[in-house]
Amino acid sequence: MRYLPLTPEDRAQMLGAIGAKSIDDLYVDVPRAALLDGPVPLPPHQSEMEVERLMKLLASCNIPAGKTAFFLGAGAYRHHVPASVDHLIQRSEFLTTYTPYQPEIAQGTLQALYEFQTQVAMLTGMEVANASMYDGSTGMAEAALMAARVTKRYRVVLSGGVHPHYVETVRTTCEAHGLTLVVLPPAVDDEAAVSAAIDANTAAVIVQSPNIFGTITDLRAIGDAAHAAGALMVAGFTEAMAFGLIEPPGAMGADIVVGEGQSFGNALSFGGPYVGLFATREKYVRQAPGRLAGETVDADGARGFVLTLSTREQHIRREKATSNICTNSGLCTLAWTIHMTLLGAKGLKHLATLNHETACDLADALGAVAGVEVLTPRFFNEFAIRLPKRADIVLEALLARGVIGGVPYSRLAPGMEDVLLVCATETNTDEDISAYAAALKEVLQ
Amino acid sequence: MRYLPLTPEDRAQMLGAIGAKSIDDLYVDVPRAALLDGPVPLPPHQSEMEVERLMKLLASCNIPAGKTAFFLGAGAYRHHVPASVDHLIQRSEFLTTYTPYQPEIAQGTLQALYEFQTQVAMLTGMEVANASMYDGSTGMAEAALMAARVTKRYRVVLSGGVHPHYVETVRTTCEAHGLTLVVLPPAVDDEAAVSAAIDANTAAVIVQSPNIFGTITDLRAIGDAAHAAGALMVAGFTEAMAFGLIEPPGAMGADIVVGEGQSFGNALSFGGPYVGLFATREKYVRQAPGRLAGETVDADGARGFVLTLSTREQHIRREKATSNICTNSGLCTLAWTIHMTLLGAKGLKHLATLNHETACDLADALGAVAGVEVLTPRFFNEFAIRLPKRADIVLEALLARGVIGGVPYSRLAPGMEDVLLVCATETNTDEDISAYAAALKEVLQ
Amino acid sequence: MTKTISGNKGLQQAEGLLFDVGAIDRTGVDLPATSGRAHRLGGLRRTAPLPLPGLSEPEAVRHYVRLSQKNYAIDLGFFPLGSCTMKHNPRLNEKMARLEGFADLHPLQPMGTVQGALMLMEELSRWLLTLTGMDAVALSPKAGAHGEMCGMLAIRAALEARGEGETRKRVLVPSSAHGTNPATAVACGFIVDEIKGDADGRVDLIDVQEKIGPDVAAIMLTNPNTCGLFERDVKAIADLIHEAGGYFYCDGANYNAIVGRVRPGDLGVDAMHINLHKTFSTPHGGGGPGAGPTVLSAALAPFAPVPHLVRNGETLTLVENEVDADGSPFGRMCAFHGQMGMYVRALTYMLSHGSDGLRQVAEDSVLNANYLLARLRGHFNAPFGEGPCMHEVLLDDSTLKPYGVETIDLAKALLDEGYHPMTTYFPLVVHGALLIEPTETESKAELDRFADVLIGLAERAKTDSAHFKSAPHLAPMRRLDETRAARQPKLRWWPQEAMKIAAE
Amino acid sequence: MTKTISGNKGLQQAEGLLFDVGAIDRTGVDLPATSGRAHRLGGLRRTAPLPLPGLSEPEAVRHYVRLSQKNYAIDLGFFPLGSCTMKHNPRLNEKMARLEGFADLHPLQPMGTVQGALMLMEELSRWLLTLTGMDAVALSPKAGAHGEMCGMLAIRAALEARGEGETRKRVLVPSSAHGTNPATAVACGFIVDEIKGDADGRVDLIDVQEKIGPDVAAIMLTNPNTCGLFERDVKAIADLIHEAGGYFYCDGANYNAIVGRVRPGDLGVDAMHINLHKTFSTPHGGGGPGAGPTVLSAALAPFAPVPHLVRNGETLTLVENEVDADGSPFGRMCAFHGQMGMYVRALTYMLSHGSDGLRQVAEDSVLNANYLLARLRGHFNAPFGEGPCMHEVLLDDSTLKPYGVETIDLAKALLDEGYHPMTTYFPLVVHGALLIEPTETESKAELDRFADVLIGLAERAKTDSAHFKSAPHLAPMRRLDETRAARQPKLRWWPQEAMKIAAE
Ligand SMILES: Cc1ncc(COP(=O)(O)O)c(C=O)c1O
Ligand SMILES: Cc1ncc(COP(=O)(O)O)c(C=O)c1O
Repeated sequence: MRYLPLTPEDRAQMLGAIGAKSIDDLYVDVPRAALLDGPVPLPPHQSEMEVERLMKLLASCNIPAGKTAFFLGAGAYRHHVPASVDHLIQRSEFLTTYTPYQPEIAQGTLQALYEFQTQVAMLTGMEVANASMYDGSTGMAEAALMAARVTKRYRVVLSGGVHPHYVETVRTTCEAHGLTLVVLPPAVDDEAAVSAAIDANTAAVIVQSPNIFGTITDLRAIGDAAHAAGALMVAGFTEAMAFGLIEPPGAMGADIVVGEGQSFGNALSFGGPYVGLFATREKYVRQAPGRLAGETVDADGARGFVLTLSTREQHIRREKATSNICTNSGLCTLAWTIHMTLLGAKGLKHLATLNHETACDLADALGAVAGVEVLTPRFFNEFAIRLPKRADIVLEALLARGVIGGVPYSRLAPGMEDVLLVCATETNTDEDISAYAAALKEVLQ
Repeated sequence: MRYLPLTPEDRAQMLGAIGAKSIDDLYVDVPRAALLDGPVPLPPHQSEMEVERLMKLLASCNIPAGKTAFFLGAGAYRHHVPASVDHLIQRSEFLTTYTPYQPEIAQGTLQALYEFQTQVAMLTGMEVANASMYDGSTGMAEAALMAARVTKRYRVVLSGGVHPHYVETVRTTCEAHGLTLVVLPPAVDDEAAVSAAIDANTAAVIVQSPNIFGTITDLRAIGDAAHAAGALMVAGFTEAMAFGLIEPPGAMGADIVVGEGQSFGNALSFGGPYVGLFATREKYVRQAPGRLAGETVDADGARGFVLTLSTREQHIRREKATSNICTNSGLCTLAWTIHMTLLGAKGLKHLATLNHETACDLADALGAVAGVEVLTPRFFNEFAIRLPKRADIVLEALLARGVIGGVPYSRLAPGMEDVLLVCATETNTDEDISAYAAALKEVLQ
Repeated sequence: MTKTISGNKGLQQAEGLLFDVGAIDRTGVDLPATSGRAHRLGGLRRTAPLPLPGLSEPEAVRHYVRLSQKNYAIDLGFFPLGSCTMKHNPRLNEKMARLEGFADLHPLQPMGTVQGALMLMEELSRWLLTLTGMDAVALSPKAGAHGEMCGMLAIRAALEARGEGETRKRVLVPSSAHGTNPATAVACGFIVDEIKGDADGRVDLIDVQEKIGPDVAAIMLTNPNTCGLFERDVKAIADLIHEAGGYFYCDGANYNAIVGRVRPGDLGVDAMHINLHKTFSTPHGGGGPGAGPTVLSAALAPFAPVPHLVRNGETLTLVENEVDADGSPFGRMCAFHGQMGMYVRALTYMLSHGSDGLRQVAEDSVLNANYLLARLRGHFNAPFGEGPCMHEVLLDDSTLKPYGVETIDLAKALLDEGYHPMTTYFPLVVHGALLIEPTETESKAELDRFADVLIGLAERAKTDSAHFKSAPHLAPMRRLDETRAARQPKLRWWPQEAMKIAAE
Repeated sequence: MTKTISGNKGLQQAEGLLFDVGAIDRTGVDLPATSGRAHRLGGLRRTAPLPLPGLSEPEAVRHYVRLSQKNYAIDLGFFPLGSCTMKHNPRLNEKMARLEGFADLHPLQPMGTVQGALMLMEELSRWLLTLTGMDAVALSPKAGAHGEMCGMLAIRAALEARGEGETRKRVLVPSSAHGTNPATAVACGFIVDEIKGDADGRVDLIDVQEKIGPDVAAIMLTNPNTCGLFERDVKAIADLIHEAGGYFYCDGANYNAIVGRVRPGDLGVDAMHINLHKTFSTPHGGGGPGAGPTVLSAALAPFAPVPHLVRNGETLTLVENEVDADGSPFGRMCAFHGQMGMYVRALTYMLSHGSDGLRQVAEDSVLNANYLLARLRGHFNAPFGEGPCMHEVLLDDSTLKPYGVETIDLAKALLDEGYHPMTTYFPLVVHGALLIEPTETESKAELDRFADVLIGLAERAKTDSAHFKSAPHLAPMRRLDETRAARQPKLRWWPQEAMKIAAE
């Protein structure tokens, strides 16, 4: 077996050194009845060539996004990732190392995390950020729990614009923890309703901007309402790239900012692994979940970085930890920070503008098709349209024409069968857009 | 431009420091009429995304070998290369460095070359090997020139089994140099004729085993004849993997062994870059072309490696150099040596056996088709068949059936229109072979 | 040591912070031109500063290559970090995960366009279920701790379905458990009750017997446990908990010691997460991402979260909404369907090894650990007696302490020797613990070299504690001040720092 | 320095030879089973020993990762190796070269199945011809020196076609030329006649005039030349050689200084190789592979070797045999069609830069060199006066020598400073030459840091020559004994070495 260095002679020699007759001597503590004598009924080992053949066969049973005119978003975005990103994250020293518990031989990872945290804080307009959560949805659940810890309250209000998968994830996690969730009915734009739902028991109000309908919202009023009631405003987002162009939540009163970072550096990969961005105000940092890299000095006084404030974490604090998270999205944060470094403010603004303009072109083109209504009043690179037919049926008809046209809202949550969520990024060409509009026209005729 | 770090401000500042008004001040020595004022008529710069789109479009206009039942050899072989090989050679420290002129900071490259040289010597059964030639064909030309230097004679005999491209390459290079070539007529097996062609003026006799027809030859008789006449025997080969299974030329009297190493570690890549293997006897090494890594010690007495015997080379010896070669196949040798290390003697023997058995299966299957004659008496993984029709026409008909069935000999050199060169490796499945036999039967009916 | 002008030390390159070397007017990307068309931002254009520095591609590549060289990694040497299972990460897995047909799939594409991905998930499930002998699997958890949560929420749902959600709140957790176990139990609304360990490094069966009762929801047991030992009484404990109406959660982080040799289902386990990044070799990437598929017994299967797969003849479908499910899903662990990139890698690993190879994986990991134990026993204290271990060797610093050398000092001395230290000070049940996990992908020669170094250091400790106290000397940095980092937390760079430097 | 037991020094791992660590019964591959069927080897089964050591994949990965870390590379830092053009190697190029549609193509597939590859070659040719203003291109040469041979063989063929093959044997080569130039001329059957340099670092026009004559076949001129200067008299020289009935071969290794700004065709060049691994960024890979497409003037175009492309409407065909060619090909440079993998990379690079970007490449390379020159002029001797340079700065060690420090010592001191040295002792026309080529992919900050270090070393040389003589101190090895290597050549490992060690 190519991955196992021991030869039969090695094994015999080592058993001898141990003083064991057979390998089973080392499994003496296993109840005899539970120790399998033969292999489980699964195929035997295969050569690399054979495995590759099989995996390629499976891969070929999918239609990759890039082979179609592709317009899906809804929390995962198809962007062009520079080739150097994937090259760099595959360096052995980054790929095959662990959480930087020994900082003297992990400065590569630690400095990259420190830079990542700073970049996330800058992008979201916040003071500090952690070293990542699993993804945007689990990060949002952590934000709700953190708000409860900070405020010592248990009521959490969620906007009806929050991605339904996120709502479900927050519900699953937080209700077990004893929080009460108030989820507003699905709405493209429910700013006023959100503010109205805040009361004196509210720990947090959770909004998303951009939200699942693509709507971007001026969060100041909601933030004021929350703060007036002693609650925190948790500002989520579906698409981190938006903040290259739109006002970041940190500039609009957010106390915790949380969302999906996949757009930078990370492939779609059918939904994971992704990278949850999590930022907050400095004063709340001791209640934050997850790892934090911080600056310090070594015995010679040289600047270096370590994981810090770990008394918040499970490996020190156990049942009193702020979260049970251990493994996070390490390598995805590295991809994120490399992509962000390649962009810089200049590249990011350009890229965000390109996304927005492409989405506007798409909205113009689809909005011009008879029977189609663009629902989202303000957006970044994604919006919802109302169709004169069921969205899932339209989608299938578009697929037959080589267009993957969006996500029916009803796939995410029951209801709104006629609403389709549509996204465009820098990867969409003018031809893609024309093809979509033409196909939609045909399908709706 | 993403690859250019200077900003417009940097440029202005630097011109200032230089004391130049404009960049053209630095091009003062260029005749004014030859200094272009505007860009040449080619497209402007493009984003990574756009370039990738274009290159993928070009790539999609080809049918890669892996998408068909594929049976081509004739000097380039489709083998499975372990994924770790390509990962390792892409490490920055190997990929983006130069010839190891500063050995203290190039031990990675140098040790790998020293190991490569040893592996090549072991595989071919020779005493020493150099650090590579461009490919097998140019290496063969260098071998002829080296033989002339060693023997101070100018007549070179080539077997009719030598790959016609190699013959042309040797002819082009060596005739300019003043050598006389005696090329025997194309023949599957011309052992006796080769021996007979050696005379007292012969510098070298060049044979190939495996040759272009796949024939493997016991070289001892030819070697004896050459040595009796004071000539060297240059033993070429088309497929380095053969020596995992067959007697190596070093054990059969070869003075120089030269051939194509692509089979180990290197992709087909439409013909290049490949890696020429070049091995010889220790006593001739000062007449050898190309770089040599050798062992030495550092100032502390520790073992290390350097490029050595460079007084043979163009950068020291100029017009008296043994060859004009400078850049060689560096990274391809690295891929070669990594693949060889992964195999080891055990893996190599197994792999070579698998190749041979697959080719035998193919020969059985094709030989059983009415009208087909297997011409090659002894072979490793490649053989020639005679068809009852023109080979190029049969090939087109096979292609229409999803089989790329071989190389018509007539593509390589005029004549033998009915001969097809056919190869099988470990990458061919039983289904491939059955598909080929079935298609051939159909085509020939 | 020779002082240099550049600050570099030969190949070791000094590298500043991104914020020192980058600038906001630099970029390493080119993009098609924007059109300047009318926007639809509704007045929300960014006004806040965006001080993100950029680098051209050559500069960026150099920045990260230089940083990378300050890291230790499995590919560089032995990494015996106990409990973390730092085994070789095959490159084939990386290559497969990057196939366009997997990497360029959106999670919400029409299901007809992703049948290959769903088949892969189905095949991965088949392997996991066959290997573990369990009834159902939730693939979506994103790491081990997330899998723990998945399992505990399934238990919670099962208890609620029985009407015992409010009465059964207590979860038994051994004192040797990994921190995620108690943290998870609490996160799921349970109360933790700690179980003592016995002198043999196993849970104290008597203590379990005493603590078990009608208010107990579950026991969370790690097996093989965090001392690297098999819980001999596992069946008895499973029976006890089942008799008492509770469930058996097994922390599967150490499953790599028994994969292919023992099926947790045969031990009475009700739920167990599997760290694909441990047993099944997906890379740790400096902290993640991982994947924590969680297998469930028949009792818990109906409560598995969405999404999950159903097959209808030739077609596979993901059930994504609770209302569409047959059972009673307890909810959803995350958006979308989990760590597809890790599924590809793990299945590639499984197919490569096959059932025979996976069995060998377990055996070699145990053999390697016992060989190291045999070599080290006379030189270090092994707190739990004479028996064989599983895949980990647990030692402590009691033989070093008399000379003034502690676990942390030994760890730092190992940095100079070119090794990543073992896990230190865990499990908590052993003072100054040294938990060594060699894994099956180390050769005998590497083990011998490591044993020689440890033995040599143990000797050296007797006469030269100063060497240990001031270590590391040869690592990229000297010992870092972690206390200062925590006392005066500085968690980011601020633009003012650049101004300060410029002003100086 | 702290002595370690392992021999490692922190992250710097000691690594033995493959032959020390591997063994013939180890392997890092799995393969389908063999069938044991009857063979067709005709008695030629191997009997010679096959002592090739193998390693399992984890061991092999570690072996090469450890070795890699003993190398310097562009990705690690500044690499100002003059004449070698160590510029950034974009990773997009690597990715494109690995597309299945390029990498998995056999050179002899039916041409209908490789039209995309042929289109790529056609497009690359178009870029090269438009940029250089030449008439034809032979893509197949495998590196610069091979391209020189291609050009000189074309000249030879043209002379033979004129019946002057036997009468024109002399080739003029400047004393500053790269060693490949005279070596190539001789390899092509010519006789080298050396041309002197002038006090300005250019060829001596008078000497050219004197040496030119009816027996001259060609002049081989490098432009910009190896002193990093543009040959001001290039047009006059071209006219001279053409009037005398000879040809102008231009060594294009330094074409990167003028790409997009000067077309060699406008200077009277008849043949020029282009090192794709210099101007067009394909990686040097520790010594290769490169690619040396050779552009030809109308006079030489008919003699271009096979294979070459012809377009017939929509279809592209490679003319592979001389008999099928329209012109009079002089022969074939190699099997198949040259370095396709490099073509993909080079075209990717060209498309990325575009005509504007390539122009900027030339200008920035020249600007960077002149900036360095401006910074270093007062501190080192610049042998060729006050004018601007092109893409390289040529200095010498004359200001260091009085203190006992020579070029090689400065080079070795730079290793400690974390730099790859400049090219040393080349061109030969300058004693103790230091040839610095920054390339366009270095930032001003990197240039400044390097200049600071060089200036600092120049200062240090005045008082501390011992530091230089014993350098390097911080590199993975101390100064290596090259004389010993050449005197007692040991070019391989022998199995006896293992036995010796075992016996000891
Ligand atoms: C015993 C044990 N349990 C649980 C975990 C948590 O797993 P993860 O890091 O994947 O969340 C770990 C990982 O370190 C572990 O070692
Ligand atoms: C001026 C000059 N000419 C020719 C060459 C030879 O090119 P190559 O190494 O590609 O054969 C070089 C390369 O070093 C060079 O610098």
